[in-house]
Amino acid sequence: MKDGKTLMNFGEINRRTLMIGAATGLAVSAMPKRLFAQGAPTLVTSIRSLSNPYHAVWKTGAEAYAKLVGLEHVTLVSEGNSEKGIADIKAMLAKTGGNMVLNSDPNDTPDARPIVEACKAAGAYVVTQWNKPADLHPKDFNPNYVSHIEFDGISSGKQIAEILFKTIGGSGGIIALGGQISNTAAIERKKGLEAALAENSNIKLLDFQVANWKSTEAFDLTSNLLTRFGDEIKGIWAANDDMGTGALEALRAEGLAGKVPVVGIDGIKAAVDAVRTGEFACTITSDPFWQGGIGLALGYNALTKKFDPTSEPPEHREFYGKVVSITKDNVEEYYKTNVESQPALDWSDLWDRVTGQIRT
Amino acid sequence: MTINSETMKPVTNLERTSAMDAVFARFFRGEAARRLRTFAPLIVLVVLCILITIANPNFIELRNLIRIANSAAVPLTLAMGMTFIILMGSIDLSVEGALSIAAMVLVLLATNDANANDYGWLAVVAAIAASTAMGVLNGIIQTVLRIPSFMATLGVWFIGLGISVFMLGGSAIRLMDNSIRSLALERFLGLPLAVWVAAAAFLLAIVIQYHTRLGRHILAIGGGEDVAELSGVNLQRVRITAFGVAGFFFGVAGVLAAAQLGQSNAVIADGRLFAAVTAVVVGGTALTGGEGGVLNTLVGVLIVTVLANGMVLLGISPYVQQTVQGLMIIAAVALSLDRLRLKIVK
Amino acid sequence: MLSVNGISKSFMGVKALKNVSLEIRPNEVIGLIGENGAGKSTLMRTLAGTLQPDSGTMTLDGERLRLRSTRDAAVHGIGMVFQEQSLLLNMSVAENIYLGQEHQFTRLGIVNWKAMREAARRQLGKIGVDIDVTTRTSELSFAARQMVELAKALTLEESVSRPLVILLDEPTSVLTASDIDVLFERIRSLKKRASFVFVSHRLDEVLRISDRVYTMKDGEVVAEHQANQVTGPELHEIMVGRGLHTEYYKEPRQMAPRPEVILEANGLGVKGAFRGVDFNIHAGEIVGIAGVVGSGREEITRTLGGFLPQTEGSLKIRGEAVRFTSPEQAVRKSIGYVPRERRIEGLVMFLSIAENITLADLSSVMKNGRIDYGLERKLATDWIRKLHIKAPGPDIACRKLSGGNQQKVVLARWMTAGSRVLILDHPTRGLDVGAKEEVYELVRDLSAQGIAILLLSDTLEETIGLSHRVLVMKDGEVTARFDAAAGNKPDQVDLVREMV
Amino acid sequence: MKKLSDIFAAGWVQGAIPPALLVLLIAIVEIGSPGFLTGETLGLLLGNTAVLFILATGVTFVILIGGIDLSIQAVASLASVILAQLLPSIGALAFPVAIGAGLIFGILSGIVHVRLRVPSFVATLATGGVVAGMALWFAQGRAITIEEGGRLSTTWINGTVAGVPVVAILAAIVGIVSFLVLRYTRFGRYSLAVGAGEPAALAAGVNVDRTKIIAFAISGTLAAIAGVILAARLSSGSPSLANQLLLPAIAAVIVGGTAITGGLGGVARTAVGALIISIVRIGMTFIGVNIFAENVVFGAVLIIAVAITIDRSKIPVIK
Repeated sequence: MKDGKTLMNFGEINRRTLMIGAATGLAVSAMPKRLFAQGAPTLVTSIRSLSNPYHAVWKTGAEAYAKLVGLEHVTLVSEGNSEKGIADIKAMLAKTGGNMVLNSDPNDTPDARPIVEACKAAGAYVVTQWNKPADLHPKDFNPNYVSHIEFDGISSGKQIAEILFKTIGGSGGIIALGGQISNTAAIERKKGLEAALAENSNIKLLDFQVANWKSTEAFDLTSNLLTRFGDEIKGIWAANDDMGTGALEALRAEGLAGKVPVVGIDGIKAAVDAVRTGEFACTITSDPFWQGGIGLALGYNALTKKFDPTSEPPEHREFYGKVVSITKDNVEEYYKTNVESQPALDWSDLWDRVTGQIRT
Repeated sequence: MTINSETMKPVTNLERTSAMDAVFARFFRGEAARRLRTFAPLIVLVVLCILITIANPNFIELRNLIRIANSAAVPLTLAMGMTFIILMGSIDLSVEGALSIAAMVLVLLATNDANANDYGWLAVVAAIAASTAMGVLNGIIQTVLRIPSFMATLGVWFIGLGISVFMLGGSAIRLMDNSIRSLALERFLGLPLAVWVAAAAFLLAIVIQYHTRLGRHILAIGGGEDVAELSGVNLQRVRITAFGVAGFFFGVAGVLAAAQLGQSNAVIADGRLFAAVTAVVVGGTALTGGEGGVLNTLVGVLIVTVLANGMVLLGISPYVQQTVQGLMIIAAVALSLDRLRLKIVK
Repeated sequence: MLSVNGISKSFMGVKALKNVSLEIRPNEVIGLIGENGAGKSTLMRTLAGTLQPDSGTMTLDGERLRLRSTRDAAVHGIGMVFQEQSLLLNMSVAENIYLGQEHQFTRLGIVNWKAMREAARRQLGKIGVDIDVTTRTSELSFAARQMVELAKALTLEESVSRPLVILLDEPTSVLTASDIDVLFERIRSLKKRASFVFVSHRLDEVLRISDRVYTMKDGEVVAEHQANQVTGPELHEIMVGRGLHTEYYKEPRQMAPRPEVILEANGLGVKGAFRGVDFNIHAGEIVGIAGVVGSGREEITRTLGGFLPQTEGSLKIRGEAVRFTSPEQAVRKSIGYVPRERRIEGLVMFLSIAENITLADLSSVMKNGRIDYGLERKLATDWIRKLHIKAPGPDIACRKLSGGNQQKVVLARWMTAGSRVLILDHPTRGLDVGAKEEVYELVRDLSAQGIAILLLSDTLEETIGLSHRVLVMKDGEVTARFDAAAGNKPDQVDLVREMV
Repeated sequence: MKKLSDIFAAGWVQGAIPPALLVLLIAIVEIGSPGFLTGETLGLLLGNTAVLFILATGVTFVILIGGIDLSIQAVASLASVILAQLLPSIGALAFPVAIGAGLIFGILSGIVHVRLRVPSFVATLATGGVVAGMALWFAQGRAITIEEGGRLSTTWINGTVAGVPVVAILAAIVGIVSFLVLRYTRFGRYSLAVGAGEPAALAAGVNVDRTKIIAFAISGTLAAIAGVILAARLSSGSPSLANQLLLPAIAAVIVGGTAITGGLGGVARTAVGALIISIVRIGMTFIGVNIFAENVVFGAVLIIAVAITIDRSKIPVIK
């Protein structure tokens, strides 16, 4: 069969030429001017994504610190893809020649090792938060691996569980929503819940379900659990606020918002609002704004020889940070200082939120 | 003269009757089998419901059925849009992008806790319009640049997601417009309004598929693009319109999702794509196009929703839920596929 | 009156139409003949609006006509029934008839299906066909589909005030003789309301139905005749450029088969299709099977090809009992299947000639465990030369070849695979006279090489002409056997008597 | 004009377009961020592309036969978990076990698809779910660190040979073997035939079912190899290790110019496609594209890249 080959091909060439032109234009227009001054280090924040409130606040904190010290700041996101997260960091290391400070929330526990190894090799200073393998230690990568910061998931999980138990009067059934199964924080927070349950024999855990940190999944799961247990559910424990708010909306759809208290972790705005209206019993925040700044501050001070990581005590190399619990009692104040206005932190005291060395 | 000379008069009528007989014989044989196949997804659904009820009678409670309807509202609306695309033999991977765009536009224009806008129901219109526009963009990219829909929509997915992350600045913004929230919170005849909206979307999809030219032309393209073109079907226009219609449904789903969750964040649509495709395929619509329809999809959505509900009701461990769901999908599809017709399975 | 004035069209530098002019007058059936590649299809597609000429003009009733799409053509009352079946198998008859014209039944965006079904029923009534308009077209026979196509083309009557021009591009190629009669009857009765352009490879048909005949050759109109003033052989000579062989089926080359039995079927049967079929084929023998649709002969070829597993009886290849559950097994036992659906089952259209030739058996071009591309090309080039396949080279995709050349590639594949049994399922379907002759020649060559051949054919004449023996089937059973030695061929009437 | 179109219609030009696009992209990044083109960054680029490429190569086999494999990320994660779990107890034997698991699940996907006649899209989506569940169960829901002792058998993967990362060499080996398999074996030829015209391949005696199952088996195996490499690079296994790699892998195949409908394309194209995807990703970091705009740019570049690379003359219908 012969057909309109000539015409078609001609069309294609035009289309192709057009596309190549467009590609060039697009790529070039996407290039902002390079601002990297020689000599000054680049501050780099590596987080999972910008699509969750927690990391969005983290980024604000990081930018606030960068502004404070007057340095260029770059945010990298892994979009939940470990390979991409690591590749981006390596690319930044190559680009800055190692003259950078990295504050990283590794996408997954395993990612920390290659990230730290790459920074060490390039001579960059790195602080990791939340996730690292148990056998990876800052002291083995002196001086570049400055610190690792975590928040005691077990105590957070336990703390919110206890507040929840108190709110529902010390007895009754609750349901729990956990984070992504393999995630360290999810596992620890669940342990905290279990510890609290062990101490409160009148509280019955009706079911533990996994909502992968997401409000949408929590929404569907909660409405299904409401069917299964109905009025038996007196309270909801969520391993983070996103899931907590999803559960809250499922309650609202049944007219149960405010009647069945919810607790969560992270202190996102929606949760703080819910605490104000009494729909949440409490939320706990690790203060991502502080986290965003402190990681960079530690690294920058080490890089500029303001302090020597190698001579710091172990509880400054791997430590638990301080968490703030937000309940009915302190929510108005927290709202004023942290939600309505940007908190004013200067990060000059590097160690003021250290609560102790990380358990091994 | 020897070429095909004599016409074989004696054969004429006889052969025709026998040919017709054969046609009828085949028709009826095929029909019976097809009828059974057509109802296979429905049978799967019924069996699933019965099994779950036996294990946990709470399942059949009115309250739970209402909850299932409520959980199915967003997936059903999404899957309606997806059905048209799959009927055409294309695929739309931009579901998550389109849905998050709609949810983003909605919360940013309606009363919210991030800016002072208060456009009320205009925001809903704008949200659906934005998502529809993305659908049209999909169609245009696919037809004008002649790129397989798989890639065109994959690209648009990233673009849509990027835009909504950018606009939301990464935070979750609360939807505070009470009239829009009432979609999720108010009830009419015992069912949340969201369910009525989804039902209306379903009816609209039925009308589009079975009662309009567009629906017919979508089916025609799925059945044979070249033939449809020769018959005077304007391929470009139908494709672009179909992607636009899909975008419209995604937009409605986005509005419902935001109303249900009371907020919008960029991950509001996470996991919706595969859920939608699964529902469409489990319902019996062929990925190759031309077979199936929105009625099938209704059953498919219910199967998937009931399964998720049932697994929680039965207290199946989160560790194995994924595995169970995978096995159930294989079983449902394997049972309902018309192997006779689908000689080639891709 | 539709007239075409000096149009030319070329593809990639090859002239497909050279300064072609013709006239289509009202109420007239125009025959258009020519070998494959003569430009008939290009001309038809130009008239139908799917191709635009490079130069030249078309006028309709004296007015300049520019057609950019089938839709344009439809607006001017030009409708086409395509060579390949152009119905959507996933839709009903009514939907197919009005595909692209639903607006007639649309009120406020809603299509009134009832009205459409009514209208479709009327359309089918006009051509005197009784088909349920809600039937899915996939359930219809080829003949019935052709009628639906005709009805579809005739729907233009309702929207166009002038008489229609209906283009029929080889509508008969997949029809049985009886269906052709029905079709011609319809055309004659419709002549009052429309003119037709009729393209076919079968010259006798063209002469039977047409008022005037245009003959094309190499992209040009080389002759115009009144149909009653010319004979088939005369047209053939103009078209092909040489005289018509009196011995069309190469009867003189029909050798007596060798004694060795290659294929032996005993009580062979498939539940619901055919049963108790006994026959054997000797080396070099051609056995034809005649029968109407539904007689079970199609299923026999599918069973031998490995597509349809036998449920009873036995099958032996060179004395070895076999039972196929897949075509692969059949191929391993040296059966080669030349399918009717050449474009779908015959060749992988997007692969090259070479790749298609070696598809069934790569071992001859494998060297040290890998495919030797040099060897493969050489093999393909040899076949191209030996079988006179018209192609620039072995790397050309098969979809670019004409039907006859494609069929040669299929045969070359089986010869490469060393097939001892060939199943020819309508081997000349859709081929023009010249290509048919070449295929017949090839069949005789294969027979001479000792290959056992089972033949199903479009016409009884071809079956009788080529075969050594003819089996007649009816309702799944063999009802008669005829000896068809050269010079002693059975009469068609006798076969027909056993078929019905 | 005609000559120009003839040139473009020529096969070799069609083949040369994706690499040309690759060069163009590298040039754009180099212009936007001088200093990009150094041995070190190129090594980084190759190393980072390796896992993506190996996954994409596996999918290429499946896409060539006209199917799709959505289970690769689950299979890769499972392999990483198996490796991390077994290294301490059985040492280097864990490698074949992990890769063997991929092979088995690949075959399983193939069998579900072929024997139960479930479309591959759904079949592999479902088997992916099953495999992900198994990985969770096998890892008891957590990431497993490969301890000091186990790392001895994985460090070689993270090394370099003459400045070239070992992972890149592994990827090259996988690529070359796959290329040879596709071009020089019966299976390779049958794959193309099945993808381009399944009924005709069947009628020609090709064992279509077996060809398909082999393609899925290869895809599973390569996914497992990718998972093992990933585990070695990250010194641990996790049931969510390879998440988010599925779509980039498929995108790499198609950006390289392999037709999603099957029958046209190959491993060399996939290599180019994977490099294009990598370059765009890393290039954005280098140029300093606004983090919020990254997804938008990536999406747009994907569309444009496909618009440039696909050979429309050989794809019958654009669906």
